Amino acid sequence: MAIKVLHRKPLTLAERTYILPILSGLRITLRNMIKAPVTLEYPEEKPAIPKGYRGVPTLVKDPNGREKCVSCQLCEFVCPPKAIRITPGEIVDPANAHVEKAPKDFELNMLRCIYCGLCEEVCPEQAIVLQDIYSMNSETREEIVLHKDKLYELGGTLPDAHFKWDKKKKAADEAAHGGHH
Amino acid sequence: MAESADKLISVFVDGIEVKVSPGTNMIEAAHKAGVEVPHYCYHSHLSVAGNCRMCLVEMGTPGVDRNTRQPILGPDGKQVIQWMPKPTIACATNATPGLHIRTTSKIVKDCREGIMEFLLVNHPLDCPICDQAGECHLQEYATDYGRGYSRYVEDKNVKPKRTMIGPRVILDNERCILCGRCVRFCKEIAKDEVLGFTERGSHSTIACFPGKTLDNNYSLNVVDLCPVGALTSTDFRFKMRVWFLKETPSICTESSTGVNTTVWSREGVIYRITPRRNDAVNDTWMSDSGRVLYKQVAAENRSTAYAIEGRPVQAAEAVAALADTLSKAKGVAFLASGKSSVEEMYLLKKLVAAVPAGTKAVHLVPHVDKGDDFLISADRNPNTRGALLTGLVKGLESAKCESLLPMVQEGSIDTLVSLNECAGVCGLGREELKKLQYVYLGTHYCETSQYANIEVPLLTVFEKDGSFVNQQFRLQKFSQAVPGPEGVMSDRAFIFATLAKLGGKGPRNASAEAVWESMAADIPQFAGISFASIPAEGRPIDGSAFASQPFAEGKNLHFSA
Amino acid sequence: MLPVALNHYLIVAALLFCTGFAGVLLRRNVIVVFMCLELMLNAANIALVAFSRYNATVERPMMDGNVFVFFVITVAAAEVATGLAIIVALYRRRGTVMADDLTALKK
Amino acid sequence: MMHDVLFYLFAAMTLAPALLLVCSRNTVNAAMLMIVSFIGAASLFALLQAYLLAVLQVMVYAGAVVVLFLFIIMLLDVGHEGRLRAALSKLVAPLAFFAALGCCSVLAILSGRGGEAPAGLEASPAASAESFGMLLFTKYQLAFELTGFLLLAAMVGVIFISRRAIPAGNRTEGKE
Amino acid sequence: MDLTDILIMLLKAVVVVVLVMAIAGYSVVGERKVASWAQGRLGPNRTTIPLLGSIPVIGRILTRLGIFQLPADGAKFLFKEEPLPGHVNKFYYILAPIISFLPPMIILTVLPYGQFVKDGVMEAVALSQTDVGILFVMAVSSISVYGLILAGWAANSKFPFLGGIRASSQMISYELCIGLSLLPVFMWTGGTLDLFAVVQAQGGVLFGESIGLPKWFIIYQPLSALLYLVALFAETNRLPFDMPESETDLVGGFHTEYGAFKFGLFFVGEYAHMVVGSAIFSIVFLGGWSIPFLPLSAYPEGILGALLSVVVLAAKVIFLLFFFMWVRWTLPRFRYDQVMNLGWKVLMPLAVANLLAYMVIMAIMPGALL
Repeated sequence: MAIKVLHRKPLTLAERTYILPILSGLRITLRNMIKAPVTLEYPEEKPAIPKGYRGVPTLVKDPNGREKCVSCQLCEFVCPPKAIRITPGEIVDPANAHVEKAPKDFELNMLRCIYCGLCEEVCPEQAIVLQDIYSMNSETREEIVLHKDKLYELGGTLPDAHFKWDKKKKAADEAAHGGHH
Repeated sequence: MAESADKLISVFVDGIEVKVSPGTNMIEAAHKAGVEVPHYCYHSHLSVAGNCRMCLVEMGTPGVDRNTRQPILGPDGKQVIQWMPKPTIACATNATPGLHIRTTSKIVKDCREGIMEFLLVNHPLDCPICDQAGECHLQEYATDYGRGYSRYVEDKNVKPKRTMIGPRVILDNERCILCGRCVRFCKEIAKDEVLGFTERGSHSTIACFPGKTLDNNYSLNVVDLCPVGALTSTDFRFKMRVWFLKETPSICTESSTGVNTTVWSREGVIYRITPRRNDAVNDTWMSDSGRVLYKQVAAENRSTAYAIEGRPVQAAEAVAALADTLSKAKGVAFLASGKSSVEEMYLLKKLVAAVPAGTKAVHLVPHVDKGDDFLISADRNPNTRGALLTGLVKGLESAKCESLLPMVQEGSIDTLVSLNECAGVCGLGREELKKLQYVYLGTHYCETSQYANIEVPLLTVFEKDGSFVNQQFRLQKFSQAVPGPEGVMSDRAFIFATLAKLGGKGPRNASAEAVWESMAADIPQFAGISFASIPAEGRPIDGSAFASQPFAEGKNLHFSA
Repeated sequence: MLPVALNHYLIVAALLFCTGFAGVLLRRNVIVVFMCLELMLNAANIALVAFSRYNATVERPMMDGNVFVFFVITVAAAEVATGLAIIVALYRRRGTVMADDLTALKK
Repeated sequence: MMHDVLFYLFAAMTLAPALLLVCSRNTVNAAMLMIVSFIGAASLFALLQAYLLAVLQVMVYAGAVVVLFLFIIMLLDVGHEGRLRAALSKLVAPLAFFAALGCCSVLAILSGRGGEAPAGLEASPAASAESFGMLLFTKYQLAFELTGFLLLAAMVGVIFISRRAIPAGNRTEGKE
Repeated sequence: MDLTDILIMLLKAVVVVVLVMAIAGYSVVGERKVASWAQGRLGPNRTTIPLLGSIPVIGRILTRLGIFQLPADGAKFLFKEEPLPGHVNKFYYILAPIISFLPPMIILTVLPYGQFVKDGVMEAVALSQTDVGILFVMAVSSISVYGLILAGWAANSKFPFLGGIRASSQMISYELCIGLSLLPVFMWTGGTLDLFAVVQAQGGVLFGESIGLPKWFIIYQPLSALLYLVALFAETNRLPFDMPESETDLVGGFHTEYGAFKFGLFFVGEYAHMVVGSAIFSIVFLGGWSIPFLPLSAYPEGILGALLSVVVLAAKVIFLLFFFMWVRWTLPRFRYDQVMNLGWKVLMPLAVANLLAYMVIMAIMPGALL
């Protein structure tokens, strides 16, 4: 690839005195001073959250209020600042035991989280979602380490695309009542 | 494997020539050439079944004219390779001279893709839940050789999940790919036929024979064998994903067999122990009872704090107190343990030499139980040979501690130092111990440790490094997998510090390297060995000097010997 | 306490001069030696101003002493600049500013 | 009376830092002490009604000379002086000589004229800037010009000396 | 000089210091406001004081203007934990902010703030009047560099040290320019160094009513004014000359290791320096308290006139302060070598040429323009 050498235009005499450029600069700032401010007054005025915004990662439940997370720990593995810590556990409720696994605890250290969204991207169950919460704070370090309950509370409910709860259950029941297929 | 060079034959894997002994199957030959042939049912230590079909490769032989028995030569003057029209399974085909193998051709690729598709037809794909995820061959081969998408639109089969086929093993029938490794293991290795196939077609599945469960002491090996997540361990199930775990090579302390193990830990917590392949010791197997030994790390009676007369102290104070006790003693008895590492035994020997007392006795407490003629030997001390090699005890018979009780009773012994051994095994009770200055060093409390004047916590095999000499006089080393309890010195460091306090001679410092420098100079059998130079699979030591010792094993227990 | 007169200023000047001179003798660091030289110049300045002041009368405001001080200050400034430049050059070449270590001519 | 008190105060302010300077191991301390001493001297000038000189003293010495000193001290990172120049025993003779000299001059000054102020002192005008200018450009014009020339020469000299020496054979264009 | 005199002087001094400190303090708030305006923001508009802030309309306006920000900031500096890093030279570390704060305070004593006419006699409203006024100002302001150098050195770490070194050489370089740019003005006024006399020389109208320019030195000697202004920026370490601080490359320069009250002293010291510098510029080049087109004698006699004159001067000072901030939020920082080049290769020769030019002008037509 050819290298093209660009030479800076030599300064004119007026420019070299600095005075005129400085004056024009002063004019620009002065004009800005007269204009109305462009900022939002945050706590009263809230910014509009764009689509795909990466806020605080939260855990979501399916419309039937069942945990989507199966504690596969992929988010824990992929998390660059190691903000996630999952204690895996088994589902004891016999009705849903076919899903087998759910987190006993899901610890999300918001002091560490960098909002990269890799956890959301890696999640095979679409259980962790970065929603629109952008101001997460607390008075103690312990409080800002979010646990399972808090995360589900923040996350709410999202539609389930996996049907692991119902479709599997139906099939299992059919199989149990005899008959292959 | 003894291979004399003249018997070797040439095999060509993707054009790479390798020399293998006749009878080697194509998977091993390819492995030798650095080419991996994917396989599920084949296992190097089990018989060949050939039912997974994953290892299909193309093979060809040098052309020979049937009539003239003359080689068919091509235009370039070389023998023409006659390729078989169909692929063959690499596991069940043995190498012949001049055999050619293709592992990357279109046919092979198509075969693998097809096999993968069939295997995945009824596979539940519940990797997020499955414990095998991360070390699952199905996952690996699906990414390496699979199609990448599914054409199967029908409902998948539903089979039972969570079937308890034994107290320690759970079967998930949906995930099973019917490779039969577990069936063959039970039949061939464990000699306890429990498992078999049942049902037909896509409903074919593994099951226990009626009235039987998989409850032998080697049942967990089927979990290791299972290439997918069908067989899982109750103990490890849902505890931790394997990709988080750190692997540390270690040695099983269950018996003098010295089974090679891998300790899997994360952030100072051990999650499981699996066998490590060492064909000279344990092949790829280990006992179920050895796998739960990690639980002693966090056991309830674990000793974690130094104490003098029941008062908690820092390590340095305990060192000083022990040195003080030893220097004042008139007669000292040491209860050494066959669970200590070679290095610790050596340092202990130095410590014994440095004690100024008039009467000194060293006892090695034998722990003998019934062996199972497989991987658990009768001598349950992992390092009895180490005590002999380091010279800590002169002979096994003389080291038995029956003589201890009379010596205590007559008063010629006023100080007792027991290391990982309970004084009770030598018949000493409360009255005797009360008379003595009793120093108890141990990983765990025992029934007599409460009478100790000085209590010293020791580290388990998972928390320190060192080496053992097993029943075959094989020197094997283990590494530290997890840190010990806070504030606890390593066993070596503690003995070394006491030795230094007493002014005795010893290695330049307490590191394994330094101790080995000293041992290599002192002990003829160890000459030329450094800690770093002990290979992963161990190193045989000349044990002929101890041939006359009454070892508990009776015979060399390597199961294949 | 004596009423302050010319003598007092001269004593201060003399003491300052001796202090400066002692510093020049005692110190090894060329920079400090240089500072002590400045002190000595200052001693002279005090004496000059004092003379100038105490010899003045209404008819004859003796300014010469003051003017002399003016020159001294000027020359001192030039001297400091030159001297420090020399020290910098010395340091670059020798890596030290200790008078004891600058013994090239002794050897 | 006020004058007397101030004199002693300023004299102490001049002499004490000077003494400390001679003893100070830390070069930065020395420089700071020098400022105090100079300001003391400037105050003495002011006491002698030479206000212009007082201001000049502060401006030139405190404002420029000591800054230059500090600049060089920091630039060279001299550090502390381990010990004094030579064994004190070697210096006994010269020190004694100068102590004697100091004593002698003090005695001489005390015994000599000048114990009292001449008549008309109080009334004599302070050294004003204007009279300074007059003298500089009339009586001392030659000296003034020479000083100017000296300053120029010094400036050129300083620039020359402090040029970074480039070893011969290693000269590269535009490296300065 | 009896006790009442001393008390009156003390009172005057206190009034002056309080006023100047108030201006300096509020220029901190002003700086933030100007910055935010220039950047399209609002600036401090939240801090409020319980009772004052809740007055219906005024309270809100004051809050929005950020008037209560100053006490809040001051209280913050006062009550913050006073850190004393372990690695510093403690004596100089504590001395440095004091030194950098003192010179502007000392200079306040010789500045004239207005005029007080009594029975036809015009007197300066000043703490003291000396005939070496401007020299005194320069002498004292040359001391202020020690604050920066010492802070840089005592902090005993890299960035402050570099800041200190830069401060020392920059100050030396631009002090020359200050002196040389002020000389023509004082030559013009006929040899006096008194600042009050300078103001007096600037009353009235230049070239008569027909052209109508205020008789200020900025009109006579625009180059001198420009040179002084530039050098003033450098002397007060204001952008584009804030080499010693330059937070983007030296973290915080000389005050990197400072916090709480000691940092506050540096901070207020800088603004006090600006106030004093603006006052001198107003006095020397902007006619002090003279109102354009009006002679100084237009001020009424007595206290009222005195107050008026002080207010006029204050207005000019405040405008200059605004100018300082305006420039700060407009220009980027020079590079260090550019600063040195500008000082020695541009401003110095210009100042000398300027001086020579006015010498010639004055020699040819002495007093013609006055």
